[in-house]
Amino acid sequence: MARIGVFICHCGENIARTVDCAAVAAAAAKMPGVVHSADYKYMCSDPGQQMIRQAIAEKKLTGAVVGACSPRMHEPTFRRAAAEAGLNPYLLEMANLREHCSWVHEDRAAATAKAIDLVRVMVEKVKRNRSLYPIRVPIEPTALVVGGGIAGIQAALDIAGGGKKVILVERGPSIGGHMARLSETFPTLDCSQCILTPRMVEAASHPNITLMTYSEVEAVEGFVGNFQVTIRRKAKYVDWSKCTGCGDCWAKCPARKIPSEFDARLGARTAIYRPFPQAVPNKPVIDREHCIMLTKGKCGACAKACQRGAVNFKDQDELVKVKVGAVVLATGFDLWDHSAYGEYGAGKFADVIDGFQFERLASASGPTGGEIRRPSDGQVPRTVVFIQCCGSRDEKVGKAYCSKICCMYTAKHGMLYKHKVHDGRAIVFYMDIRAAGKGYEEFIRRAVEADGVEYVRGRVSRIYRRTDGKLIVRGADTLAGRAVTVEADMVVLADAVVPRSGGEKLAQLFGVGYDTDGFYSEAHPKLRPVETAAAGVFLAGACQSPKDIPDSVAQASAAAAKVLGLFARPELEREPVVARVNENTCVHCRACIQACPYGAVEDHEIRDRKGHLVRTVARVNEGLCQGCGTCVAICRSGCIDLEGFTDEQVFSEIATLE
Amino acid sequence: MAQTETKTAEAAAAFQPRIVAFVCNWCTYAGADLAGTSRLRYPPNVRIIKLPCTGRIDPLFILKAFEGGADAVLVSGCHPGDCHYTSGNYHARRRWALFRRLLDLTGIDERRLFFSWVSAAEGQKFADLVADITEKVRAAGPLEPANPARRRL
Amino acid sequence: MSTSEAIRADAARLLAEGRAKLVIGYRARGPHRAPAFVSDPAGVDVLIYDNLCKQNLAVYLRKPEVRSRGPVAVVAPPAVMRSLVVLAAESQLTEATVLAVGPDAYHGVLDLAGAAALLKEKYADLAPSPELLEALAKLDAMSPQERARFWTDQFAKCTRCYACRAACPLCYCARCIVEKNVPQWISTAAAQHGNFAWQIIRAFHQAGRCTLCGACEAACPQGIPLMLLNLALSEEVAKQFGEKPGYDPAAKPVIGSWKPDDDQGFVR
Amino acid sequence: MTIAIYQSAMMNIVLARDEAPDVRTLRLQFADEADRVRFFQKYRVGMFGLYGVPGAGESAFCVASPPTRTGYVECTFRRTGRVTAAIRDREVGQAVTFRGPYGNSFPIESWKGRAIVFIAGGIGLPPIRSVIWNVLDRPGDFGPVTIVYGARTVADLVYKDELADWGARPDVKLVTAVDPGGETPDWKGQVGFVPFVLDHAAPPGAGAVALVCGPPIMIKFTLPVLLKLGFAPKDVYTTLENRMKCGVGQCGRCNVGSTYVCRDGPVFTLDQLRHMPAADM
Amino acid sequence: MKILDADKLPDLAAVLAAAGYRVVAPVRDGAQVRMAEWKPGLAIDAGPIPANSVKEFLFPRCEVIARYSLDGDSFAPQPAPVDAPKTAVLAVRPCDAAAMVALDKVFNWEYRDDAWNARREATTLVALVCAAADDECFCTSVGGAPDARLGADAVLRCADGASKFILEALGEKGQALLAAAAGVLADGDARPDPPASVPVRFDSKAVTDWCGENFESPLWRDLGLACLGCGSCAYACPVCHCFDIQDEGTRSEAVRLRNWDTCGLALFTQHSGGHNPRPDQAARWRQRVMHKFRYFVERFGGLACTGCGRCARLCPARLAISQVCREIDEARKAAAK
Repeated sequence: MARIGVFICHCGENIARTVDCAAVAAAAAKMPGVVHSADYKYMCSDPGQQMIRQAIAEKKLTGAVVGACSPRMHEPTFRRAAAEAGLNPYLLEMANLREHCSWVHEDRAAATAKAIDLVRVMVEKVKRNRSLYPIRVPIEPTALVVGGGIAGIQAALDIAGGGKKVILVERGPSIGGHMARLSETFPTLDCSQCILTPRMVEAASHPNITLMTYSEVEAVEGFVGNFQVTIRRKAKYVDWSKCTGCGDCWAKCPARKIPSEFDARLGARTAIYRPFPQAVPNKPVIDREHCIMLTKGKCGACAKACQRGAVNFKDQDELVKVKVGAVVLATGFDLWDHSAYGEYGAGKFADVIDGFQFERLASASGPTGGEIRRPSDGQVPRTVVFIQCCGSRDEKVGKAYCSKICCMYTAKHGMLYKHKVHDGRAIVFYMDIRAAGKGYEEFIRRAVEADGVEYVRGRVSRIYRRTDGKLIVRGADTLAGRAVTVEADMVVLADAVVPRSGGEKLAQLFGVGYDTDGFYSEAHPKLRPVETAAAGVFLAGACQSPKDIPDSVAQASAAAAKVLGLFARPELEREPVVARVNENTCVHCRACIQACPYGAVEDHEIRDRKGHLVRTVARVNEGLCQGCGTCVAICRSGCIDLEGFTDEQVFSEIATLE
Repeated sequence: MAQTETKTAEAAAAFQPRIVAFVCNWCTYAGADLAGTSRLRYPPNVRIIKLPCTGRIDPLFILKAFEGGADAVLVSGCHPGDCHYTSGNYHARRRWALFRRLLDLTGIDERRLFFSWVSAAEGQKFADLVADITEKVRAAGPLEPANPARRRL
Repeated sequence: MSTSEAIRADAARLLAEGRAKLVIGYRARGPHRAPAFVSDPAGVDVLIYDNLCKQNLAVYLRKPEVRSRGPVAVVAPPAVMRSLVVLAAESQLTEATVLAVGPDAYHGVLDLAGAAALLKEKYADLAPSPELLEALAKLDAMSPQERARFWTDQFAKCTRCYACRAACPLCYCARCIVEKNVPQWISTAAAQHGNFAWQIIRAFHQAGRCTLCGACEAACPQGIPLMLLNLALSEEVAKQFGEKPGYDPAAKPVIGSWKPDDDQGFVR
Repeated sequence: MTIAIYQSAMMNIVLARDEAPDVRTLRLQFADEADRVRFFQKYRVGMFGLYGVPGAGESAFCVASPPTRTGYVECTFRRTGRVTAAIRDREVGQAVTFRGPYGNSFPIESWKGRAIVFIAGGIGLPPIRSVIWNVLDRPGDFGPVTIVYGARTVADLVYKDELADWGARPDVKLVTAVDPGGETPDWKGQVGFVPFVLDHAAPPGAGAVALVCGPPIMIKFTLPVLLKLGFAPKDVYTTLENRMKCGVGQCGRCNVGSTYVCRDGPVFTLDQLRHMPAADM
Repeated sequence: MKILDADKLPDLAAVLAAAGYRVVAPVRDGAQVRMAEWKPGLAIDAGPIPANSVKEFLFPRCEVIARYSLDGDSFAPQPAPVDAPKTAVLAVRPCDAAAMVALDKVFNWEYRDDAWNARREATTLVALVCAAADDECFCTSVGGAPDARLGADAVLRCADGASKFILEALGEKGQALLAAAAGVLADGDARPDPPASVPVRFDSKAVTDWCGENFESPLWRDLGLACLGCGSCAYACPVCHCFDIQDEGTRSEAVRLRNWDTCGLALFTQHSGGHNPRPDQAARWRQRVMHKFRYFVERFGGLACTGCGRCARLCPARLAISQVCREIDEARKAAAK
């Protein structure tokens, strides 16, 4: 027996100005099943809520409709009030009389008529509501961190430090990411490797962290608390359990001219290689594209050299399934390929390099041993031009955004150059200097004032190579209001920061949104900058937007805190809006199973007492179901229903509008 | 003659279309909320029924609305790629692509059945949409007496 | 050997070898053709096949009375084979033994994969009749009001006998939506609203699945042109999604899958 | 002109009582005195009626109150579908539709002076409750009364107050039972299935009348016990509850063979049942 | 003798319509000839046996039997008047006319159905002597004949080599119709054409007897295999009369409807608890045959089949009750020997 209470809010004058609230309450009082109807100036106020609580208790209400503002505003408020009075909160519904009615209409009679309809629709619905209870899903207290750069490492270490297990997946053979390639870091100019490698080692040796390098996420099932992630462990062709990392193999490898990714193509590596000497794990993999044995079928020099017999050319990719409760995406960034800029040589000039290449030239572990020598002829460049905003803030190439880190690293580059080539000229072309960070502005000043880096405000319109090998840089000094031509020996472009390749695919696997530039979308730009729309998936580092190291580390720690917060409880409470299958009438056509965006509908075998298969039906995994109802509408025989939006409820809502 | 025309015009003006809207909770419902908070104006002819997602909307809902005498039905949800449930709206889009053909063939044509994507940020679009379809349905006139789905007992 | 003789020989062999406990085929009843159920090799003589054999026998493979008999073989023209392929795609059949017949030839005993291969090879272009295409074009040329009138008159004849449903191999729901009474979405009364809702939903539930075999219309005792609805939807399915059901036993449901670039010209 | 046979009386709910999970008893009063008079002119124990809520439909169940109480009609029903849910949703002060009484009745006049044994399981008690009260309301007319009533669990027992009344009466021997596992710690009755409990209670069968009502499985195992106790098949009565729509022998679905339950039943003797095709029940 | 030229049936219809009759007649609709309400301009095709029976004009597929106004939680009965317009059915087949007599018994079996009786009273059945029959016709096996007059109020008979009709009244209603139609009828003489010849296909008494002894028979199982479980046969049958009662409504009004229903559908007897006394198509076919050839005989002293053959003509699986009966008859004869 329905005993419904209706509560019409005036919202001060917000509703009452356009809607005759008393008339709505009077009309509601006559609706079938309604035993109590009242209107009040502010239902959300304490006295208003008290009215509701009191009516629930005194009239023994089995359901309530509050005609007020949008449920997005106050549904939690009123449901809490209902619960306090002993009514299951899901037995209270709201009719949106403000946003959907009084605020958008002027004609009082028409608005009142509409308000009565909206209330009646919800009365009909609420009569068919059932008490619902939050669904509790056990949480697998293991986190997956995707990406082994500084953000991923930091997140993994923080989670592991919080006592929870972490699986750290890295696409390349070593963790460390871009930070491992940097020579020094701004604004302190401390050695990047010196501060990073201890972290790398700690991550590798931490008992709570399982490192999976040379691996990629292949498939994702499940949902927050219970992800099932399939990880492809790419074939390394080296049995790391046997390998000691001695280096005999790569010393013997005849394929020696492969451009080193780590050295930004300025150096070479072998086909069996470790990316850099401090790599973690410090063990080699065979690059199957360049290995002579794997491509041509003969060689095997490394295998002969290996005394441990660790080389295995028959190695194959392996798919590993892991169960995790939360995910941190820390896939990082790449530099934009400036070959799209024809005016800067379209990538054809060897001495027009990008920031990473300069980092490797400046790095003591780099191909030049830390001496600044230009790629084309190994000469020390006497004049180096640095150009900022290469691609960034240029809508012509589809990048409207600021890459944020370039101002700082260009200043750093200028300094490093000046420190190494004291008599050289470092000229920076810039649009603006954005140095909003602790010690950042001071750093820029130091570059200019102490180290004599020359800053020219203006854009470079063209770079061309003169026959003597000089790079002629033509630009404008907009402050001086004149054209500038510089004869440079080397040009360093501050290419735009772009998300890592393959990021979209990964986002789709996890159900994470991304913007037009490919950066992952946070759940809310201000209030939920670490979360994503996919529950249980968090973001860290430059995959979300260009970030420098401190920001990446900060966000990584924030993501770790979110993960630890999630893992602090053994169970997750979920909205009980889930689908259910009527197994008596299900005929197992599997349309729902194939349609579910979450893989939440599964085959379920009904067996008799002796264990014989009677038939197979669809069954909804409540832990995975998010309550979209797609399966319900797909089911031809109406065998699935969605709690909170049942067929009966919707039917009655539509029917009462006749 | 002139008199008839006046009458028709009056009838058209007096005709208040009954429009039932099935909208998703995350985008269009919120878009309609935004229209409200922005104090935009639109005609009071639409009755919104909220569903979690356009994926939940069964063609039966639409038939039921027409059976009950609706002059038009609006179905609206998140833009492609924006679905709160990742793909409910893609499923819905296929369903409607076929269902509208069926209804059109049986006499409930495109002046009676509207589909739209309205995001939570598109309050203006929602207001414009409702105003526009109300006008269109008003111009098309009542679905009765030719409503093939109408209950007559 | 005539097709009928070949069918008899194969049916007898399947029954004798125990590969089938029941062969479903066609027999003559006066000038008419009726389904034949043969479980004894000695009884295969009733089986015939000619161009009067129209009933879609795939419908029987879902009947509990038939399934309980054990393995079944069915005389299957292309239309029947296509229905079986859809049934397989919807996990209603795991295997089937068919005595495959075509308008031009007898193709012998095939399993499901063989039937699918045969369909793709020889019967990939089964076109609707020109009369049907013309009738649909004529209907589409009418005004919405005329179309509404046309269908109101046609559906007014519907007695809700559900012969369309019973004759269709793809109407296999354990509980048809029209039989669901909480809530009763579709009125069971043979009146305008119930008939419209029933016919629309029946057609829609076939969208992306219907193979245009014509069983529903042939079964309709009231002569309602149901194929117009089926054809309109099938054309749309082919045009919009490039799908033609009944050829791929592993096909995903057309309604129940999607592509990012599905047409949305109709969405505002 | 309307179709008179389908015109229902309006009845007001004057009392509603929840008996067991999903089982409810309503006491109904005719809104129109003429309807009341017509009803009681015809009503005998065992007959049924069609109760309805406009918009939801009609459902057939027995009249659970005896003709000796002429102020009202009571019915007890389980919520199983759309109609029973709608009837259950009606409150005291609201109305339902009613037409009836229909069907045959228990020939209680022929039982005068004889011992009567009532055997019921679960929701099978309401159809014979009217007989029990009819018999008890006419003290001296009938022999000793034995009631054997079982349910799956204690919660599933209906008419709990009346069971207590009957148990306290000197002229009634009441045996209540619940299925094994269905008892509560303070359960005072027996634990066991109805046939077993009946066998144990062993009311003398010769010359006595038995009424059995309950789930088919219970009836199936009770009948042999009754025969063993000496009841004659012509003296063992039960009621059938086939699906019905019209109640007047026209809609064509309640028949068992050529017997129409709505018209020839719902009361049948074991003797009669033996001549009806079991496959149709 | 009242004579009407063979091509003047529309004139007859028109004059009756002018006299206030709703006229029902066989008209062409696509590939079918159907009994339908005649409207001026429609041709009348009395040749083929109509696909539908005349039953639906006396016992509509869907009929409001009660009506209530609703207001909140209360309701009040409203009039639900029976729609019983004065009707003339032209060229109704003798098998259909006989069926109405069988239905009279059902609808007046202890409880009288006012709607049926009112429409029956208001309807004048003008039977057409069948000049041709097809291979599904079997009226002669169930006590009828192509020229039987049972149930008819008037008879149309082809004459003079199908060039004319002789119209003869059989009772008061028929006479009234003839009087109303006087304007299009001529007095004269014509030689009636011979009625169609319909062979006797089985002995219905034998079927009735067999049914009494064969509730369990392998025959039912075989029938159950081929039967698809629809209601095509029952809804085409002029005698089948099973119905359902369903309520529908809006928030302001509710109607109680009587809808055709049939024992061929699985849900027909299914209890709300799930149990079904007729769990399979075999049991449903048994009910169909038993009802027509045994139970009806026991209750009303006649068959519930008039041999029109529509069930067989329209069955999607081409099942024919006449053939079932013939097999029963033959099996019985074989057993007797």
